[in-house]
Amino acid sequence: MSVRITDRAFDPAAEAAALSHGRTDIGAVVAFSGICRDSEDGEKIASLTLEHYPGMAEAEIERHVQEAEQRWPLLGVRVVHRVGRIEPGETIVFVACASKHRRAAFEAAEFLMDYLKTHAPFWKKVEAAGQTSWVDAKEKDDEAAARWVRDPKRDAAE
Amino acid sequence: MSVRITDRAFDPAAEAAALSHGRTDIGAVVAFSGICRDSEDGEKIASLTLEHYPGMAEAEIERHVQEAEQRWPLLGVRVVHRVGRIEPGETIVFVACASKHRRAAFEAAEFLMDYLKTHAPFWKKVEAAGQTSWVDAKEKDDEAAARWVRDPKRDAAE
Amino acid sequence: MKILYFAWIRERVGKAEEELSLPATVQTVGDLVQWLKGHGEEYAYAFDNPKVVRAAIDRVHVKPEAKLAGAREIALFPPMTGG
Amino acid sequence: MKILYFAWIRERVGKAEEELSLPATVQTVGDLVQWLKGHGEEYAYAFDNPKVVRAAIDRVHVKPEAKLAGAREIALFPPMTGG
Repeated sequence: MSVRITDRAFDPAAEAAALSHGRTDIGAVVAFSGICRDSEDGEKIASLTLEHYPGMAEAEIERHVQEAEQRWPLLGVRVVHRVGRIEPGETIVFVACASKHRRAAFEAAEFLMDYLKTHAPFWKKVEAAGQTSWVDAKEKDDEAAARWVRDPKRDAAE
Repeated sequence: MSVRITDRAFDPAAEAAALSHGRTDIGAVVAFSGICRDSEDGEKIASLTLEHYPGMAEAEIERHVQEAEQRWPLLGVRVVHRVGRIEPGETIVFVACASKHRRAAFEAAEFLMDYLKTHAPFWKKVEAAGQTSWVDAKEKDDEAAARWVRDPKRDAAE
Repeated sequence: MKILYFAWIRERVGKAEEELSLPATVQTVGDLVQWLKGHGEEYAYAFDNPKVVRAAIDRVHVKPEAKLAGAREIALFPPMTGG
Repeated sequence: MKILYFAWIRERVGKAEEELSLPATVQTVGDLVQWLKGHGEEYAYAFDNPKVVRAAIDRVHVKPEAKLAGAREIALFPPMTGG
């Protein structure tokens, strides 16, 4: 498992390559890149700025990677999350999961992204039309994360 | 859309990078790599050899990419499929889908992989323990592809 | 009629393609497979279990009921195992 | 007690963290948010709508009912928008 938070631009292609490099036991890699777009609802975006809760952000991602490793037979997981100022075209978040077979890799990557969106302590501020504003949480992200809940009692505290 | 069949090893990281390079309208890229493993059911694999139906293979992949483009709001699709001799660690198939949002990119990539496995005219021969044998089709691949069927009448011929 | 074979069907038949003149009684893909089965020892071996034989007419997947009339190229192959 | 604020709650409160001595009546996260709301104008603004306030005790997500007893660090923040 590799979890990294960085304030520098990074290369998702190199991250994906690092996950399976020199390995011959991996049959499937699913790599997700979340990229800063240049517009939202028709409005031009100049930049995003990501704030995070240092210490808790890493711990929360690692906890979810461990849960993914318990739920699916994974052979490798790599997560990179940007903080600070991000320009359109730059990657905000990268999640890659490796497994013997494709279904586990797809499901684990989607699970991690859904949980990152709703549980990892990061907050996005958007700079558009000369103004900055905090991005509202999306209800559909909560619904996406709720798909993965297995034990309502255990997850009630989250 | 870019669909390519090749008998040469290729770099999935470079393929993924090419999909979103210079673009600021893409918010999500899901890239799948299917990799030749060095063992199957505990038996050492020396190599795979992929046979295909030239002409039909490209057409069949393109047809499914077009179907994916109709079903999801995609901003780019890239498919590369190896043929010929493949050694453990080499990528057999690469599928990447770009969209504004992550769910469309995840679903389209998984749809394309499920259909490639069951509908694209490729056949795998495996060389293990000095013997070569054709890989049997897996029932679970048929089930995976069946998840995506929307119109049983239209798909009855497939 | 041009017939193509792939994978272990190609290996059992012993050739990748051939031109065949089909009798008028062979109207569908299913008829063709049954007819080929009686065409010689290697064909009997290749088409031993018609249920596992898949077919394409002019590079489009078809069912055993599909008519051959008008076809330029018929391909017979086992279930696909790409990806 | 060490309290951290993030995103627009931090901006409205006007600081990222502070040490506060809490009265004995403040037992849960929900109590804390209500108490902070009456702590001054900037706090009233930040905690105007307690329903949208999320909390972590010692870097673990908790519900408003969670007890503060034994906590080293309490963080208050809006719904997360990472990824």
